[in-house]
Amino acid sequence: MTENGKPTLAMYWGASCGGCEISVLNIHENILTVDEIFDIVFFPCIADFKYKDVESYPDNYIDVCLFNGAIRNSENEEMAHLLREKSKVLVAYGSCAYEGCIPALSNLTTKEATLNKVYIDNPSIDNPKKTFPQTSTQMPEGELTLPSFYHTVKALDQVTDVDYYLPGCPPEPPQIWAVLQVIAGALTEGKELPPKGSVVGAGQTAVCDECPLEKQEKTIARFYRPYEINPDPDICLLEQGIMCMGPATRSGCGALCPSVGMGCRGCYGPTEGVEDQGAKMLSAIASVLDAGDETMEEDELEALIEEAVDTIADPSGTFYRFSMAHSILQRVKNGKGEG
Amino acid sequence: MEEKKEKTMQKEKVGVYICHCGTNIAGTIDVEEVKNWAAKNPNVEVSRDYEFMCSNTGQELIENDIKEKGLTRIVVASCSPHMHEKTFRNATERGGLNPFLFEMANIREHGSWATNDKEAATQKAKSLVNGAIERVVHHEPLEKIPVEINPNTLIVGGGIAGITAALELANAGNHVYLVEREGTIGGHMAQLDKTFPTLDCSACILTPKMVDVGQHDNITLLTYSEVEKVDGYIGNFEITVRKKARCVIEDLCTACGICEEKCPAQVVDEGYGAGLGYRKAIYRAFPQAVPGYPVLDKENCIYFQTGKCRACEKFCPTDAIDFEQEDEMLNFNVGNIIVATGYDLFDPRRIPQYGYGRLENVFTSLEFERMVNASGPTGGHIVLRDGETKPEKVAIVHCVGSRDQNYNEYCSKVCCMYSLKFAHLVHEHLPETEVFNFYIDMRTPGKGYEEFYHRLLKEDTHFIRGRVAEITDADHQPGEEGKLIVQVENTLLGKQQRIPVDMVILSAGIEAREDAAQVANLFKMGCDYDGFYNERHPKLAPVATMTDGVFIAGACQGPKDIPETVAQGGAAASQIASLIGQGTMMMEPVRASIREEDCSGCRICNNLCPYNAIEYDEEKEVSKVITALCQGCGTCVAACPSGAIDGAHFTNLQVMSELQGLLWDVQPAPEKVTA
Amino acid sequence: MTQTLSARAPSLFEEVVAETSGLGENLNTCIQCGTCGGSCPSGDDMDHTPREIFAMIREDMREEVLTSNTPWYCVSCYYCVARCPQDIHITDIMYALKRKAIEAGYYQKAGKDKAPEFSETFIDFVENNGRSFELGLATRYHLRYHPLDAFKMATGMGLKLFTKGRMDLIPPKIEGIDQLKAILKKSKELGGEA
Amino acid sequence: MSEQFEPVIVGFLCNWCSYRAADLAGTSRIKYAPNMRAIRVMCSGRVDPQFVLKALRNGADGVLIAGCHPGECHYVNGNIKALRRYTMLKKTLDQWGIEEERVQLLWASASEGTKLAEKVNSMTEELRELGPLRWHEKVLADNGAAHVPVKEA
Amino acid sequence: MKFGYYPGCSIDRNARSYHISMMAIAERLGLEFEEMEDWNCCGATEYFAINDIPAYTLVSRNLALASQQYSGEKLVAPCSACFLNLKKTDHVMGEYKEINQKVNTALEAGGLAYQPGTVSVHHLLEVIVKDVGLEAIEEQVKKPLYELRIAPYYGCMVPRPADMESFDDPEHPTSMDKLLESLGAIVVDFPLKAQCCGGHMTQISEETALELLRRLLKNADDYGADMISTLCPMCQLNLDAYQGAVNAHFGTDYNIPVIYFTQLIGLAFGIPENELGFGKEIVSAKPALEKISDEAPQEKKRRRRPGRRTGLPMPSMPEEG
Repeated sequence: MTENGKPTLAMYWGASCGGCEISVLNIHENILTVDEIFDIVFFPCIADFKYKDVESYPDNYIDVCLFNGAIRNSENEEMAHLLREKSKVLVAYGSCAYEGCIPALSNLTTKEATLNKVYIDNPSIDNPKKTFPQTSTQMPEGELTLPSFYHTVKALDQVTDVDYYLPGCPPEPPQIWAVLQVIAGALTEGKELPPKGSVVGAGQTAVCDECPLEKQEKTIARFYRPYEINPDPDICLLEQGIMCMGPATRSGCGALCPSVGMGCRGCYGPTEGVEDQGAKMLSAIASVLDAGDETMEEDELEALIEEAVDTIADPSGTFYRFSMAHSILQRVKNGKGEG
Repeated sequence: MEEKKEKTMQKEKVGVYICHCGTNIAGTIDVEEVKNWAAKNPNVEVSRDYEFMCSNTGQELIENDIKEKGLTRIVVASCSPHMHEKTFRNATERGGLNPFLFEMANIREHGSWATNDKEAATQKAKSLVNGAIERVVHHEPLEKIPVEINPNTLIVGGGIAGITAALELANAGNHVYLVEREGTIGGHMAQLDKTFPTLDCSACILTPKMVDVGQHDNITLLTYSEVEKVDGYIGNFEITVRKKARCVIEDLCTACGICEEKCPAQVVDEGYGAGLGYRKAIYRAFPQAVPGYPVLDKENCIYFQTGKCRACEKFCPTDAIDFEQEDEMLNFNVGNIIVATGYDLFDPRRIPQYGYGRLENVFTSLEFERMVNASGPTGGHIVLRDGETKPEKVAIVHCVGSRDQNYNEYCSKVCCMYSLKFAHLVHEHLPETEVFNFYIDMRTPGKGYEEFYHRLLKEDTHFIRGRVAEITDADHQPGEEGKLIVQVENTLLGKQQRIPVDMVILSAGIEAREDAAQVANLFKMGCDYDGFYNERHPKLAPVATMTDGVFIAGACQGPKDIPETVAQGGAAASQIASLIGQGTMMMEPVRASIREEDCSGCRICNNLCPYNAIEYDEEKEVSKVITALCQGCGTCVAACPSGAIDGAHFTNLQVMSELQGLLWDVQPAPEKVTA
Repeated sequence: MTQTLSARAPSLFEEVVAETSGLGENLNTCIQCGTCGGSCPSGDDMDHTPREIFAMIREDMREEVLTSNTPWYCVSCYYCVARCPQDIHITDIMYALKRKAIEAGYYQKAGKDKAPEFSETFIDFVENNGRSFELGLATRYHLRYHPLDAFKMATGMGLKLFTKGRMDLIPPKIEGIDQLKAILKKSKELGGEA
Repeated sequence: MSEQFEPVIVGFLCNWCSYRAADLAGTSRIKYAPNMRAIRVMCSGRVDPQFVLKALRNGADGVLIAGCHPGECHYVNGNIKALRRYTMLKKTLDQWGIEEERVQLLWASASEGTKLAEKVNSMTEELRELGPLRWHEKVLADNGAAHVPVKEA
Repeated sequence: MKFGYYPGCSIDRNARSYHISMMAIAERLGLEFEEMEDWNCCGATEYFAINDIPAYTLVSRNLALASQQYSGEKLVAPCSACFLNLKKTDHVMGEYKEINQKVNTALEAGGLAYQPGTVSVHHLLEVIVKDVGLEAIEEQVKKPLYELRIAPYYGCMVPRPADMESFDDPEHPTSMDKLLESLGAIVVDFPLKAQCCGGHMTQISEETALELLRRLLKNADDYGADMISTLCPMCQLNLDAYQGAVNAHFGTDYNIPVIYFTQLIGLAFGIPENELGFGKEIVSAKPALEKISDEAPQEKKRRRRPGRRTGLPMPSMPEEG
């Protein structure tokens, strides 16, 4: 808290796209209220702060820190620890900080492969000397250092203790505003905060709960890629063979994607009490696959199922698009797996 | 969720009991070591080992510890839960705990008996015990679910097993639906001539019972019928039966037999006649058939094949013939089911070197039964295929298709005895004729059986110990011309012998019915490798099956002789009678349930349930489980994408905890699990 | 798996199984039914039926088994194998017994010394030429071991075959004979033969 | 035990067929690799892919899912669902570079004790050849901080 | 149709007529048999008696060569012993790790390797009956073998490849019966059709061999066979060359020619005898061949066993419906 008695707010990004920052501004005029309530003490995206500023703060100086982005390298982790130290309430803001999100898709391959893709094997790259970033380079002026690039992308709570999770890629403005109000209420009027560790700004059940489309019993013969089919706008997309992560994804977004005919991508992460969103969705989908029955010969049965399963182009990419870092296995086995 | 959290918060007091099972476990597993190691687990209050945990003293150990040490959870490491889970659940209950707060670690069947490596066995035992401890901590008290028992019973198969069971239940005042595939009840027993070892006439003891069934007020007899569909669960099965068109109007038919007499179509009687005799296209299997009215066999009926004839119709005094008759579908409900579908005789054509089908004077045991039967095609005379010549030498070959990995590995159990019976019957009918019995081992376990063997020894039967290698008509040496030569090693002499005979009887073994697998499916039973139906427990539950309310009796469960078959029929009947007596039955509470507040109504689970136990509530837009229909398989639990379904006693939390317990020695620093 | 091995010397049964490289493993499941003995076309000439031999192997009657003529009368017609209710590879066991008898130098006692000699002569040709050679085989074998038969052979049926153009005069030889020799040399080391 | 690597296999056995098959193997004193640790589930259809992943994550070198033969499921077709899930899971695990030998499906009826024992033997052999999986050490070791779940239970 | 061809040692000389006739009918049936290069002896039944690993290895060299020389074509062996040794070795290598591994180590020494299951071995009869098929045969028949009574003799090693799935019944094979019937011949129901000819016993214990041969000849004679049809050089040699010895030893006077089934097919195709290797047999086929008539016989080709059909019904057999 600053002299003027205003609670302090910080927002910082790890490995992220910046969308989360935008989403904060996306709460429209409410941003002014935020500015009234809070003193912003660290927010590199909108105002000039330096690490040393943060380092200079006493512990718990920051009342609320919205940390977005995943932990991709040592700098991200360092900052996570630093901000934890300096913050009363640390919020994992957005899917990256919450469960790895898009950056964590690189857990589906190896560090080497990733760097190779970025610095060598890429049509838009011209790097004949095959120069790779080095963590330490000796120059006449002295040693230059870069953060070390991690093998496995992690979520915020995998490197430090987190108070709340605010899912979404990015989180939806109304949800953000609601959460900020609760926190502000607690800080200024001493209202009660939700129990530590809770997921805030989202529902408890799955997206289907909010989804307007009509749902029937499900048997899915095969899946279609979005370009292969023109969905009926009123019927559950899954039933039409369009992959939709809705059933395994936490509600809170208002089922935006399905209601416009695009299958849910699963950005709000697993529902309450589910550990591995991907595995759960995989299990659900496989269960309702309309392929083979008990009367068939074993090999015929297996063939049919193989065929149906193969209509899902990239299972891990589909089921784990946002939750890789928080999946049970967290990453692929070293070596293979450029899936 | 919330309350579950609290549960796991407060520390449980677990009692661990390691059983020696004499040396069965202690011989391979260091029980002492496991006990002490388990004691170190923070959740464990008491850890003991004992000679025999299933003994009264063993069970009392548990009861007292619960009372004195205030245990809240029990783990017993001993045999398979399929042996003693009930025992220890009861002990737990007597101690004052809910029986489901108990978990069993199977360190005998899966441990000490499966390896000789003491070290490995002990390590494995630790894992299994640890898994049980970590699991039991998360167990929840469950209450059994009561189900009403419909007092009617379905019995499938009208052989001696089905007949016995039907009469038992009916006489006790319960209604029975007896469904038989053939036109008459009686089964294989009706085909037999005499029964070993007493030699009383099979028909004479069977037909009275058949008549009782036919006339019983409490028995609905459905012959020439097959069960098409079985829905529901114990206490309330919904049955659909197809009553095949026999082209005879039962109410009008007086069973006078004129149609049969007038029918011009001669057909080889492959069914009841075992292929040795002929019958008509409209026929009764035999004069004492129950019910008495005939069946018209369309494949062989001249009218159905050529459109002409109708002789039976012309001559029927009561106009009971109806060519247009169609299959009928009957629906009814029952509380329990007995499957008593019997057996098929092994087909000796599968053993070419025995020549059946090629060499005309090679007969099957069933053919011979018909032959010696006074009502059979030869009027009870033992003759060669030509219908007149009396054999001077008869060979009886044991173990045809049995005790042979190329066919059936098991012993068919009855062949030795009926082969002895055959030998005796030949002696009786043709005193001059020599009889040779070729056997591997003479198996005569049973009351009066060995004595019967001795009797045959006295009758100067030639007993040659040796499995017949081949039967041929290719003669090598003088004396073999025009004979069937049985080539065998006489293992008692250690010499190869070629024995010329006139007639060979193949004592074919007993096989599961051809369609056993489909029938098992229909009633949701298990089949063993040979196609016989699986009993619930090989020793202690021989007529129950894995499916509550479905029982088995007779040879469909495995080779049996008549006394055993009758005993099983009775046993199944009395088990059902006691269920009917209770009126309600307590079902295991291992069932699924959906947490409404967590269900998003995605409807993934809706048609996963094989018992249609999941329904969708259009109002609340959530799915629900109909507890009584649920059998607790947990498929829906595994499928629910938002983890909103709990499988009682097999929750994610419980299984995951067990899993982590099992992996105590290889996993990273212990983690907490989320349900 | 992690079975503890017993210290005692291997029983004849174990040796025979080992000699078949596994094919004979279920010999101990023999139920002494005599199907083999009953099926054997040359059973009359055997001093023990195969079934007896198996019982004797189980009882470790080494000398009796290895001096028996039974294996030498096996014509490998596979009737016993096809019919054995326990699916025992009897023919291969008979081959194994022949090998053990030779190894133990027992086969002369079997009174069937012709058999191994014939086999060995045959194999000489195969190992040196890669092909067998009836005339050479017959004559050399007879000359070496049974001069009188050789005479009978040369004048009798051998002559007929020869005149019918059914016998070679020069042994055929394969090109890759060196390769074959190398392979066989290696295999003998593996097969445990000196 | 010998020096060789002893893989740890978690077996999910269905209550009616494969668990009994394992019982039968024991009752008939068939000796087989002691490397499998069994978890009893009512039906192979209860096996949640999360269980399999969890086993691999927590140090197991392989997972064996065993159920009744198609058509013999005590719950009619739970095993068919198991097969569908298994097929899809396998495709995913393949993308993740996890060798197919590590997660296997077996149909074993209550009478097939030998079959089950043989499977455990062969799988143990295969895993010996593949070597340890031990996810936390071998895969997450470098910078892979232990997996902290979403929320404290 | 193209096949790999493993002739086996005896084909070169002793069983020349088998080879000649095989090639002659192959032409008519549009079959191509490409002989394996530098194949070696299969070891017959002898090598296994001395040392099994070398025995398997000897055979496996051929399998290894075959897997190099052919691209998936079936490998055909006309000789029973060769057929069995090739097929059995492939099978055993597949079933028994230890043997497979030893054999391959040995093969390495010669720069070879063999993966069990890669070569599929078939006997000539199987190829004729299964791959070519009886219809195709019947089409080619120009001069049916009417009235010629033939005893079909299979011997042991073709119908009984131990525990490997056989293309015909191991106890009571019928494929050659049907083949000969399609040539118009009268096939006698020959109970000993799958019995042993004595194999190498002729060399080792003549008495044993002669007795086995006598049984075969007697049985064929009892059923009034004009000739015996065979599919194996060893069987042919024993039955043919030792028939005199049998007669001498037992005072019988059998005079039954023993002819390769390929020669009979050729005959029915109208190929001249001299192009089919006739005349190489020791018991001359001439008298028998003269019995062949141009008239289709009245009598039912496949003679049923004596015995009236008046009495009790016979059990139906699958193929007879």
